[in-house]
Amino acid sequence: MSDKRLTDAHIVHDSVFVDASALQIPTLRILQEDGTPYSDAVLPVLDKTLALKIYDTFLFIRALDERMLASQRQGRISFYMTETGEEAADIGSTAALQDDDMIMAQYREQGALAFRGFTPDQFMNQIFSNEQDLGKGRQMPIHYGSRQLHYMTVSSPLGTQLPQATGYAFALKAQQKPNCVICYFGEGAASEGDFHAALNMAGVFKVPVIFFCRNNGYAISTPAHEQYAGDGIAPRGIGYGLKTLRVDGNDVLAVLKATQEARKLAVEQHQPVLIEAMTYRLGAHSSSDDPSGYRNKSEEDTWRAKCPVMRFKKWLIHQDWWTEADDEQRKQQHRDQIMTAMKKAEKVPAPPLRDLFTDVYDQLPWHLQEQQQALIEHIRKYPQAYSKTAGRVDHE
Amino acid sequence: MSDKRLTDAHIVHDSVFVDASALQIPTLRILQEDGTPYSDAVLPVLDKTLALKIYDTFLFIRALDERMLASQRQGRISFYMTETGEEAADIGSTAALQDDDMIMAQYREQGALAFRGFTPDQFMNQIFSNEQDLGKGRQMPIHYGSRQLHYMTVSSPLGTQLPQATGYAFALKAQQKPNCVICYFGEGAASEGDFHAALNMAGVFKVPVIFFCRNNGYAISTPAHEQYAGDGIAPRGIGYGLKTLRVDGNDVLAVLKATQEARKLAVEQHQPVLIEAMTYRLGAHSSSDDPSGYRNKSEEDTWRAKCPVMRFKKWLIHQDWWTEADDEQRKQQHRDQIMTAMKKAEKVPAPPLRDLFTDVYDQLPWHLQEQQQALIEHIRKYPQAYSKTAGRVDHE
Amino acid sequence: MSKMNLLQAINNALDIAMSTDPSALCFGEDVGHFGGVFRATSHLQEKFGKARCFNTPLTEQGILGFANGIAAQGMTAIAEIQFADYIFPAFDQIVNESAKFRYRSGNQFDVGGLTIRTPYGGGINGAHYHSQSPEAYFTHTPGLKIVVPRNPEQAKGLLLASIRDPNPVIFFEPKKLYRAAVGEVPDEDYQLPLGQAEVVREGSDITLVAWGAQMEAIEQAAQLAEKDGISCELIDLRSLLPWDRDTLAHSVRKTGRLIINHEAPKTSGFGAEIAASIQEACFLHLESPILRVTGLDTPFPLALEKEYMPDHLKTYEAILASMNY
Amino acid sequence: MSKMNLLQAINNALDIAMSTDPSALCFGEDVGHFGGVFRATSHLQEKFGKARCFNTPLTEQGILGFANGIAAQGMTAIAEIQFADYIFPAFDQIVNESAKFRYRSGNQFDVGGLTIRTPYGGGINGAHYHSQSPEAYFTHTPGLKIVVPRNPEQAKGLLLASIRDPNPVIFFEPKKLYRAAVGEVPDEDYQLPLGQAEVVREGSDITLVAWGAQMEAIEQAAQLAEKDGISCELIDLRSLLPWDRDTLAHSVRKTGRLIINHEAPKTSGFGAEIAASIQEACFLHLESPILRVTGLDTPFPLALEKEYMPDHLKTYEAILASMNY
Ligand SMILES: Cc1ncc(C[n+]2csc(CCOP(=O)(O)OP(=O)(O)O)c2C)c(N)n1
Ligand SMILES: Cc1ncc(C[n+]2csc(CCOP(=O)(O)OP(=O)(O)O)c2C)c(N)n1
Ligand SMILES: [Mg+2]
Ligand SMILES: [Mg+2]
Repeated sequence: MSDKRLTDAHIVHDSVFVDASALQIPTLRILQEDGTPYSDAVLPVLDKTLALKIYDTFLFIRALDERMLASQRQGRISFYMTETGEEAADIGSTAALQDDDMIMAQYREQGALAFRGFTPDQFMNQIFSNEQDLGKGRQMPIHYGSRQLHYMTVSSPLGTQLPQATGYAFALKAQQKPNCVICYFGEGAASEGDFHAALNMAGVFKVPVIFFCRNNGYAISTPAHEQYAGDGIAPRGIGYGLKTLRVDGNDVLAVLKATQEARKLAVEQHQPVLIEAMTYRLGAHSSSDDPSGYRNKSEEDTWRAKCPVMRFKKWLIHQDWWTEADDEQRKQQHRDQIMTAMKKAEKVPAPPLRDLFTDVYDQLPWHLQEQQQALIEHIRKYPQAYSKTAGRVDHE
Repeated sequence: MSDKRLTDAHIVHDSVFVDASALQIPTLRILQEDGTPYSDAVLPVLDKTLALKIYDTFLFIRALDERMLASQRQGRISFYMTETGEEAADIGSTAALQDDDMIMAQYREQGALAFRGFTPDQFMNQIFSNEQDLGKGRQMPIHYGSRQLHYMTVSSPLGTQLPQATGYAFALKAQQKPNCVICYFGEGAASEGDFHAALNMAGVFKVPVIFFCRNNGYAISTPAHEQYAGDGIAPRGIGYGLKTLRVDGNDVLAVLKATQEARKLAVEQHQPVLIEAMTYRLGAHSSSDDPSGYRNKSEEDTWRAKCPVMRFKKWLIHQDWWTEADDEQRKQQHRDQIMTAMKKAEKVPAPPLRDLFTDVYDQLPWHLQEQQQALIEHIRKYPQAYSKTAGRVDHE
Repeated sequence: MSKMNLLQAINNALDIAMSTDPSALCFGEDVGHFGGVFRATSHLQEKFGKARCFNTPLTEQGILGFANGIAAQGMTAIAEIQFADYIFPAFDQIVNESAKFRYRSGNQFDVGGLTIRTPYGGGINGAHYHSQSPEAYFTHTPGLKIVVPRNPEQAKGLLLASIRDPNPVIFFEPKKLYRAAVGEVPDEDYQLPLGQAEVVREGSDITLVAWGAQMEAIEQAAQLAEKDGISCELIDLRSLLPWDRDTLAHSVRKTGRLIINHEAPKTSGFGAEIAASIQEACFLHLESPILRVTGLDTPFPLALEKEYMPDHLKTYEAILASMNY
Repeated sequence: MSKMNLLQAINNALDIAMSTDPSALCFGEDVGHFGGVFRATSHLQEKFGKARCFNTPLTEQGILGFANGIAAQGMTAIAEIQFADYIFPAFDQIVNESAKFRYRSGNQFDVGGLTIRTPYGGGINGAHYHSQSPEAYFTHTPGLKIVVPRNPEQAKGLLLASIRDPNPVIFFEPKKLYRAAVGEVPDEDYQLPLGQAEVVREGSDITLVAWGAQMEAIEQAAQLAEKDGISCELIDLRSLLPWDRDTLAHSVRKTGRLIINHEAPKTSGFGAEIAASIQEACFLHLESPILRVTGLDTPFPLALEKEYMPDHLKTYEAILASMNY
């Protein structure tokens, strides 16, 4: 305790206002658009196995997103969100972590989860809210979570996961675990008050957390320049005493490299890090959205040309680790697998009535027991009105 | 609408983390401790009248704070907060404004209010929560407000005034008023989520607001280095696209100069500004606090030597605008005036019962009418238990 | 008169409010060019310009802080919170600031020009975070007014009244009805009174009260009950704070029975306040306990939303229980 | 047994909780070296180190977000909010996050290790922002437990139970009693049950229920009533969510009359839920309407706090009104 501020540091005698021009934050890029590294680029630690695992996850996620969007259009599911165009950001960063580092996602990071090994069946059970969903059919599609895979269940309120990540990381450090937390968020969510609290507290407590911003240009219809006036999200990290890095979010090698180094800082020095990945949301915000109302196609096309999957594929082909034939074949395999899983999940029944009441608390208090009993009796009286549960209330 | 981000600005090919060392924010100081300006210092616009008005406000506030703290110790009032040591910050900055610029204070800026002309009687009526209090005796002592003086009524929840300042400034701009808002807050309050929202929105909307941080080293017992890890509050402004300046908060000429320039930016260019004034809370947090539990006397003494009032007095004497004799005399006048006002305010009755119910809404809805009627009947039955109002319920 | 859905009625009310009051501003997440995720603010930016209808950064506490500041300066602030589920980050600005602004300043300052619009309730497969009905939280906050419309015609008149009321108002819009509720709406500028319930159907045996989208459930339940010869009096509360106890009490004194229906969880829902007040006001007239048909005391679910909802069947059963008590 | 005031009892409970659970952390604004503005965490940093008892930056939403993260990882988080009036910036983290954490994840993750301690209520000349009793807001939130102790012995046992309960608990401390309430407190580690009310005094004519500091008001009112020959049964609710309807209903079935007392404003206070539930559960036993003696529907005042408070006299008058109905 006591005042440790340096108030006499650098004195001037005329007023000078400092602004964004005082701080230049460069962007790390390793791969050129043609898939070859810059000559002076420093590559991440990466062997063929990891490279192909990352790429395979890219292909899986593209297949998943395409299929699910189509299913939503067909009315088979109510809602979906794609991460098309941003795959390098979440998958490349998760690939830099240990499997037991905690991931706290916003909602557009299914790639990170797939990388960890979430199966097509698991995806489908969640999306179809059936009784095999790990989340018991309680949240909207894409609100995945897996304790086993260290992937915190997604929660829709934006920004709330940020201070939670600081707390979780604090606990990891308190228990001397050699792990970190990665916390994903959009440049839109970064406007929430929770963002400020989270990064400031991480700086003060020196906890092993990587705040990973996917700056994809939009928050639904709101473009980034209506979201903030400064130079993006990265400069904020400096104010909080974080180490900060901006990266080309469509360059998976750059993302991997940045996150590998960030993880070292976080785990070995308990130095929290902010990474801002510059990317673009190629698809609509969600299946409920139509971006043609707020941006033009040519802008989308510019970014489509910067496809992270394509760039990485070119590099893999340069490495002789992959071929176009492999590509076609693998894509088809993913599509088939997803289709099979989907058809299976569609047929699995909804969760039992019981699960409307469990987990509000660790145990059912009297008032929930009472409400459950009343509901069961009611459903027995009107079975035709509650078809998902009526057939089963007596066997639970 | 559309993506205006520059994502190809400054590309590098190896990972470089940027941190606080990348950004040096200097501190503006004009007066040396001995009251003479630095030779290369650029002085603010200031004539003798303004200089003496500022200084007189210093003396008034010292007298007020001393008297009220003593009164609190005597049990005459329940609560008080001094601004001792920080007078140059709020008074110097308010002196740079037009009288109809809006002030949104945190709670330790009674000097700004005194500068605007709040009378000793008005101070006392608020502090004694009597029926002449402009706030109708509803808030704790020091929660001043004056519509006439463009001083927004103080609200205890920290940080809430910050986004309100952005909104108020937006409205001023929308109505093309040639005014700005100054919003005061502590380095502690700057940790609240509302701070982030406020500065970010001000940057986006380009509104005429000056965010003025009194960085006085402590938030109650919490020293600044447990409040934030970066280099104070100023660097945050850069992230939000604000013009930012740090100033020696104990040098009133520097504060005045900084705020004069900030006001120009705000009013003429709608450029929001963040000023961080480095100062020190010489007294306890409030009359309920005892700082000996968390900091040592020698630290206080160091800062006592940096007294802003003393420094400015020396300058005034150098200017031949003031003498020690003037000083003694004026201090005594203030003390007398305050004592007189206090004795008067103590005798003014509490607000009438009616004012327990008015102003919840513009008019009393039925349920408040009902509660008021029931309360009046109850007080009639037990007049001895409600002595403040019992004698008057029948005459209201 | 024009046929409008609820969204169109709201859009029309906003258009009139902005046309008649040059100081009225509409803002919130995505409300600008895009017209809001539900399109309630469509074309307002086009018509009134970016300075009067605009996007904000994504921060509900910021939106309400900003709105409080605008209203405190004297302008008319119409803030949208994209979903009522996301109003909680702004809770402090609403409960500690908006609600107490006038009182704490001794009426020197107020934010009476503030109106918060927000879509609430289930029916869109939205689960926990796109379905909540948080109105009861705010009814415990002196200084606020709370309004919920049931159909397009009501929505227009009540929204105009809310915007022009000199107190901060939260206007909860039943999003399930945005496109589903269609009806004739007067074209002119009109206001419906705040704080007054409406007897939408007279009856003699039992009183049913609800607001917003749940009016449908009690109407259907009343039809079922009618077949049993039970005559239901239906009341739309419309304003929850201040609420119209007298109209309700008058009805209950006549019928002797009361069912309250709301979508929010039962415990400490606004039904509790109604039941508490009415048992006091109508004690000697009550022939059976006041019953509440409400959402369950769980988070709002997804797969089993139908089971969760206080639908017409549950309401009908409550009517029978009350009649046969 | 030792004589302790309420603060000492709480401090003692925290000490025991941290001694018996090495993963328990205490944090909040000024709780570290300084021991909190009321000194509830005195000496804990000294004893358990800065890593286990520490100051946070000044951000309630941050404190609760951080606490949720700590609890989600499996540690025991004991977060202090300096005044209950300042819990609102954390409303979203509590209502949308803590309360729904277990449910939304299908019990894969939970924040059961979270306890929020916060001083509430009037009696210290604190006006709007150092006096509020916001418990009712949280009772409308499934997933939370709400606890309020009335004296030192209760505080220790209930706080230990709250900290160890596998669900998020908000523990409201009646700050007016911090130093004023002194009593014998067992030295050992003990827990009192959550969710159970306590009949603190048996009686036959009328039931009075309250919690926290207001227990004093109903006790004094009962004494006044006794002089008139009215025998009051006094119940301390202790837990507000889940609350013990059965104990209360059992009492009301016996006495036929109920007065509820709380400091928070009347409209949608927790008294509303109690009245609504009890009129349903005890309809045929009630001999007069259930009455609520509460704070006014205004912000908490300063100069006229005495007039605002639901004191023993107002309670006594309500008893008479109920008896003479
Ligand atoms: C607290 C809160 N407010 C509003 C929303 C509604 N909403 C969902 S996503 C979204 C935009 C988020 O943008 P960004 O953070 O940039 O992420 P992106 O969608 O671009 O990945 C909004 C406003 C929400 N989920 N939570
Ligand atoms: C939202 C909120 N949380 C907590 C408090 C209690 N509190 C009052 S003043 C204070 C410290 C403020 O420190 P700072 O902002 O640095 O201002 P200073 O007192 O140093 O002028 C705290 C924690 C409050 N008033 N509001
Ligand atoms: Mg985005
Ligand atoms: Mg401070």
